[in-house]
Amino acid sequence: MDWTLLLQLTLNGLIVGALYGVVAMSFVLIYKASQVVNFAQGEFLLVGAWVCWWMLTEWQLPFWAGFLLTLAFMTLFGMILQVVVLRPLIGEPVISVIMATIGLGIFFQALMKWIFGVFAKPFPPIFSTERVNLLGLEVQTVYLMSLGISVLIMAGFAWFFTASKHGLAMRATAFDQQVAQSLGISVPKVFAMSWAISAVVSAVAGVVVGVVNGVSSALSFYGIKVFPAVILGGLDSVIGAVLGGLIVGVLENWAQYLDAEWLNWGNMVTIAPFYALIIILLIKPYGLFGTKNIERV
Amino acid sequence: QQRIPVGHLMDNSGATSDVGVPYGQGVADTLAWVNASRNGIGGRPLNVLGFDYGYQAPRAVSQYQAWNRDRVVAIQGWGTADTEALVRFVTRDRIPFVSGSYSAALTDAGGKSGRQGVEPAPYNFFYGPSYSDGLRAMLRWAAEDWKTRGGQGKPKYVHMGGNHPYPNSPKAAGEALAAELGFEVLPAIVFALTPGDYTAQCLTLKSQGANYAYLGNTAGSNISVLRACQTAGVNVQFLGNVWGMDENAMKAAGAAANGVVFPVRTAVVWGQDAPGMATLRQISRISDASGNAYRPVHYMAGACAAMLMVEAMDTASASGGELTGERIRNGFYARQGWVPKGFEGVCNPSTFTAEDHRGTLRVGLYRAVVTGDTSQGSVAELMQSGTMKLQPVTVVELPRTRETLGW
Amino acid sequence: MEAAPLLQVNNIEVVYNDVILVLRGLSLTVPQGKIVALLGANGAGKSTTLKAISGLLRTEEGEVTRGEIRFGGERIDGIDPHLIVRRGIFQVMEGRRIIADMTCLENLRLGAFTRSDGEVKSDIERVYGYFPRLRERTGLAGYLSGGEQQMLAIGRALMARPKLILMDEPSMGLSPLLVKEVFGIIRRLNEELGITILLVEQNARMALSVASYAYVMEQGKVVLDGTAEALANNEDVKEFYLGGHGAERKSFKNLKSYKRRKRWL
Amino acid sequence: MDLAPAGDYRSSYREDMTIFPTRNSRLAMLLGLALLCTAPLFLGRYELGLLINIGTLGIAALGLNILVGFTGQISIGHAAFFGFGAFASAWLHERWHIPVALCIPLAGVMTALVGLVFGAPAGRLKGLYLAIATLAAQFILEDFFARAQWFTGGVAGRITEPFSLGGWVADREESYLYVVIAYVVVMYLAAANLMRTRDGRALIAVRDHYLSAEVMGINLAYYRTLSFGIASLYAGIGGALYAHYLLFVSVEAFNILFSIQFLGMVIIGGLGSVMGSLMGSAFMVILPEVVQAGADLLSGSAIDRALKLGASISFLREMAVGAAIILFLIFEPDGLARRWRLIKSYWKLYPYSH
Amino acid sequence: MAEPGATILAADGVTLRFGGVRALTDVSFEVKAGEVFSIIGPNGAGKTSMVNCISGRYRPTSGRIRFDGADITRMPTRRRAAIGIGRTFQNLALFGHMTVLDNIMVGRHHLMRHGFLSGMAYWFGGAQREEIAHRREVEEIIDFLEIQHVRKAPAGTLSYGLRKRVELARAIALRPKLILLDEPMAGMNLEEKEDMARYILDLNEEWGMTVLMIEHDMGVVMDISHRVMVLDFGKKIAEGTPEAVLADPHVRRAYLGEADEVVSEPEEALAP
Ligand SMILES: Nc1ncnc2c1ncn2[C@@H]1O[C@H](COP(=O)(O)OP(=O)(O)OP(=O)(O)O)[C@@H](O)[C@H]1O
Ligand SMILES: Nc1ncnc2c1ncn2[C@@H]1O[C@H](COP(=O)(O)OP(=O)(O)OP(=O)(O)O)[C@@H](O)[C@H]1O
Ligand SMILES: [Mg+2]
Ligand SMILES: [Mg+2]
Repeated sequence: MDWTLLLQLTLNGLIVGALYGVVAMSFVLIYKASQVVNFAQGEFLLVGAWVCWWMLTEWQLPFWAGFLLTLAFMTLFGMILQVVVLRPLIGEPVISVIMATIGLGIFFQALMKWIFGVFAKPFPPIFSTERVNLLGLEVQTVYLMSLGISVLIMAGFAWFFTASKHGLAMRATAFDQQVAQSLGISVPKVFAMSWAISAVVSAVAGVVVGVVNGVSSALSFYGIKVFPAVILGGLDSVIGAVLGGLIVGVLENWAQYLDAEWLNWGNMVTIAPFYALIIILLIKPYGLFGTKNIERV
Repeated sequence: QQRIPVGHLMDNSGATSDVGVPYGQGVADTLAWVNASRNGIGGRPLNVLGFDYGYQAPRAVSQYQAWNRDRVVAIQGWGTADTEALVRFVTRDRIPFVSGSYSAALTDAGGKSGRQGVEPAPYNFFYGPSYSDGLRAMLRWAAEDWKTRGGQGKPKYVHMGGNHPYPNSPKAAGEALAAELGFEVLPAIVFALTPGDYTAQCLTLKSQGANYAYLGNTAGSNISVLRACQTAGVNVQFLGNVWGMDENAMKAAGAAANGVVFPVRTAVVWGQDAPGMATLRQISRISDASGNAYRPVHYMAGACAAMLMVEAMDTASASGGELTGERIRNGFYARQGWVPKGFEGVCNPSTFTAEDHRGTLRVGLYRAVVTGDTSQGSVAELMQSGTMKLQPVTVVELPRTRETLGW
Repeated sequence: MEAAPLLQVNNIEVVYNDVILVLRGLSLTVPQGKIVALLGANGAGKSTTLKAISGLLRTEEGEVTRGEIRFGGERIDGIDPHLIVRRGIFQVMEGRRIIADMTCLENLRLGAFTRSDGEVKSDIERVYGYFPRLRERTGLAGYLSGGEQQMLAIGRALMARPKLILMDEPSMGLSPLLVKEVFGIIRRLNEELGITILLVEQNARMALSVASYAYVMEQGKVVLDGTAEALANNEDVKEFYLGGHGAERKSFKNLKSYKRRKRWL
Repeated sequence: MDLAPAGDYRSSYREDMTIFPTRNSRLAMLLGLALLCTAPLFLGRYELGLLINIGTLGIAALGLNILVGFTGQISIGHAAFFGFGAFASAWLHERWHIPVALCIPLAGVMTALVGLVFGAPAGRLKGLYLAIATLAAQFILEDFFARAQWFTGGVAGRITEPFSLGGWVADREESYLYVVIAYVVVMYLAAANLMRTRDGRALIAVRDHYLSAEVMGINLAYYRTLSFGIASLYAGIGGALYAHYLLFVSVEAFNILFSIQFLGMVIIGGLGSVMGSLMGSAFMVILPEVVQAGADLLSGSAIDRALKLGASISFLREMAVGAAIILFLIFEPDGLARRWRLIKSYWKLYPYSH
Repeated sequence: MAEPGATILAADGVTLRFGGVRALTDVSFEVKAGEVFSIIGPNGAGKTSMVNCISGRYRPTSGRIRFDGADITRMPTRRRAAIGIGRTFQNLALFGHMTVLDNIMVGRHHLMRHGFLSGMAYWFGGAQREEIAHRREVEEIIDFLEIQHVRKAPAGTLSYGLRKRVELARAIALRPKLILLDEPMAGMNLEEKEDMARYILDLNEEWGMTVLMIEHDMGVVMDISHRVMVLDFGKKIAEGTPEAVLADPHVRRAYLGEADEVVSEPEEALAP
């Protein structure tokens, strides 16, 4: 047993997992508000990161300005997507809505490649101290910041859904749109808001990953990683999403450890979360924290 | 005059499009230049049928069948998986296939090596040393390097790459030679052909304590590994595949790419001078009227590969009669130490025989040198200013032995 | 009447999916501070009328194609439902549509969504005052029994402090005792808080007992209206809605195979 | 709305229950079939190849439609089952030397069995959880394909043999087309039949209201799993047909994008419509060709140079697929099958329509 | 089939708990073959829960349920259709996208034999013959409930009253010995209630089905049921003939409220 490797991998898993958690949360946000399973979540990261990259390199904006502009752009982007594509689908079966988000995913994935090419592109160096040493593991400062940001976002989400009026409104809308309207809630506004928030939060994750790894279409894979995370957590649980993200992050890294030390299969790191997903679902069909549908006849 | 149909398989959108785009551009420009500057082959212009197959072998096979219906006489190919899948078909249909895959398994033209899983490939050609030979050369250099650096004990070698025919191709050959040269061979590390976060792999690499690591993928995903390993503080000499590093990748990886050693197939790189560079600059203008574009190593290799096919077709057509695949293949055997006319000092000499399609066993190794920030400025500017350099390391001549044929 | 009525529906036509004409020139008036009942057979268009007023029609592909609806003198047809709620009309929908995966308390808080004053807490207490058993049910609202859900739905309406509550069949599926309780509460709400109520009911007997005025609908039109007392004594109403009374009450057991089906139309 | 003519002159239950309710629809169907069978006389190989693709994909899409459209269980892993069928057929032939003609149905059965294994959790999982479980199945199967050298030939893939039956070798589009047509006819009729019998109704009942379905004596787990089995059977046969047309199978083809395209076919064709599945697959096969043709038309023009169409044609094709799915959902949510019915009823009432 | 008058259904000390909620506490009763047996009680008393226990939707926490002599307490829901238990639901539970005809055909499910393989080979395996035979039966039910005109309409598009009727048709199609009706008349007007009452009586008298019904309309309950059981807070508080039960002071207090309208003159209730 190589303990230092295991420790380092675990730490790496937590850092990456926090990012998964953030993306998973923004996924859950949309799901909770509009019961839409967003298969284009990864593309939010992608679009956000590319837009930010564009502003920093082509417009030569300072980081904070480019970043804020990106967030503003993503707010609009999320709202427009919701209004143009998803609003007409309100009332259609789940599968239609899923397909629409898949369609969006395919479309933006291809569009980004078309515009920005297939090569991974680096962000200009942003922070002077790029790394710190943590338990023998070199960690990018952005990652640590992202960990901080993640925690902040998570706390915000938790408050939002349980205590705030708009959070309740979102849940009500998710449950029954007609009833929500009868309560004075503007359903279109709730939907647009959830998409905007989700897009912005995902874009933050996208920029963070972009700064560390460079921007490339690989970012959209976070959208797929979200699924094991949210299933582990339960589709409609914010806390579940965070934990699910962390678990998936750590799991991947442990799988890599297992692989490197004994198995030598090579790709456990990518496939392990999906095995975990299946196993969890077999044991708990609604994930670890998901609420069971109320089925009264 | 009827145009000569020629297939051109490209990856402009798939996992290897990072290097597929410049290589494909090189091929396309060269063939267009052949049409423009001397009206094709024997007065008949080429009708180049391009197809972007997104690095998916099944799509290549299906496209091949379409081309076969269109009676193409020769094909410019690309990936290992698809080339290996198509070998049987091109042999059956007698269509010369100039691949972008340098898998050694494709060099056994006569099928005499008797190796398992190696089929005769009498119609398959490529320009440059095979992946295995490239890796053999780097290992020989690494063994020397270990000594000159005064390394203690056995150096450790590890193969890294995706689980895919292309990175897998030289794996066994490399590990065998490494063991023979006194390396300790570590379990291979897998990372996907696409960019991503490979921190976990790098941490493994670090804890293994490898000294020399072969990067079997193309530039795009290699960059991810290089960057992740730089962050994780891995101290290892990376050996890149021939597609594993180039000027674009150096810019994208920045300092992380510094020090990577890899084979370069041409005698010079863009910006250096040689008699043939004038021709190459003409070719470059086909897709870049301004003439300012910087062309990475793969573009130049693409030009050389295309020219092999063109001159083989010239030969076939010069001897009169119909331009058949069989005659074009014979055109490849017509010359020894073959450098296409007008490309002297650029394309390295190749020799093909009916038994042995290893065009060359001479491997030129270069080192990527990055000395500053690469995020600002174009590749051309960075190369000009010397922030990025391709530094010749050594040239390794490998023996042309029967044992290494097809392996 | 002296003062302008709180709600006035003038000759409206409602069409579903651009083709199905459901209301054909319906008019009714609800004066301030009164309970008005709307009776009618299944499918007569009672719920549709309420949805037309509250704007919820649009969520079901329905549309008011003619006529107008005025609330406190202003036209409200064509306004988004959430804005109508803000003006003070709250619909308690058919079939107790509470948010099943929230607690009672959260449901109540949602009722106050349009409000931003600080009295939400005290209003919740008031609702608990009317419906003490809601306080005890701390689990998810989806597990409440039908009657409890109905109470919650009415309580939620109170939270919005509306001027007008539209109630759609509040007694459906409730036990006789609860029906009485619910109607008692309806009457108290009207008397104590002065809330105006437009009440749709199948249980004509109960509805007429709390309302001061009533309309009878058939096939999208008002066919009969009058004070509750007058209607209760109308022979046709007795036969079709009240099922006769006392000794004359038909037994379900001995139904004749021929029944008089002709109505006013 | 209904296919039946205005007056209902059917006089027996048997007549009331036919697949093609009018004489004309039956005639049209036969005529269409005859036209297809003579297609090699007037179509080029390229077009025949497209027809073959439409057929093979159409069979698999029908399977998915049974799963998604009829039973209401979303699968995002259909391509993996399609791939399994393709590999199974290749393997059966290579390893056991079973004639290809037999391999195809056998591969279908093998895939159905695998489908049952993966479908078993479906008895417990609902809705989105199930959808995501199938997503996992997609990745796990893909990984299996890449690893199972003995079965799939590993990452390098496997060369397959052409279809042959008693000396007749169908290694060209002209001949293979008939194999595909035969399978399409059989599989589509079987599906149409299934849907009007006990088990078909049970599948729909499970979708619409599983609690009351259970009270009707329907075994939920059995039918949920069965629909996976049937869907996989169709996928497997489609995959096997694909394998012996392309003559090469490799894991790369059966990726998630392909799975999504299957879903697209089902949606575009119309959820729960048997014929719609075929229309949907036709659309999905032809769309990229149209995009390509469009780009070819523009090639050399200013637009081409400005947008670099040539080099980015793959992205354009992908974008077209994504956009087509979205546009269909917005403007034709009930799919091509419904549009087709509307057109038909328009002509039936001509000149009195509208 | 049990003899008329013999016990067909017997609940013995049935208790049902959901976490802390006691939906049913030690409820025992018997239903005789050929009876119309009603369960009444306040909302949340556990009536639907009782029916759910009988139809297999819920499993009692303790106690036993016997049907036709066999213990069915732990029998899977789906097998209960075959032994002769059919039901309707308090909130409609039709297959909304199927036609009325198909909805009712689903009711024949357990009586049919052909599986998917022979179904796919419709013409050859006898599946067609079976379909036609069952279709005949179903048409009879359709005639009985007078829903011919909507035979081919998707169930989801029907009006409330018709849907309730289709649900009844579907339950009848099972050919149950015992049919459980959960508030069959909720939300209906008088006229529809009268129709529904007639169907229930016909089912009971002419088709010989035992009926267990939950209903809040006391008029209906009084008129058509042979015996009535009253639940309150999950406990049985009375059982007997309708008249006897209604006279029970406990019932009057818990369920009807002090004044009983069904018996007394309605005028007093109408007084403003
Ligand atoms: N969303 C809709 N789309 C189409 N038609 C509808 C819709 N909602 C109601 N209808 C039709 O409008 C008519 C009136 O319906 P409405 O619900 O208003 O009746 P109601 O008087 O409330 O009946 P009930 O007593 O059954 O509640 C019915 O014939 C119904 O079929
Ligand atoms: N699945 C469940 N989970 C938790 N509690 C439940 C569940 N089903 C029923 N209950 C509780 O059991 C009690 C009895 O409910 P039930 O539905 O049987 O009442 P009911 O007598 O049918 O009332 P109603 O006349 O309103 O339909 C209620 O308090 C209800 O909240
Ligand atoms: Mg109504
Ligand atoms: Mg109940």
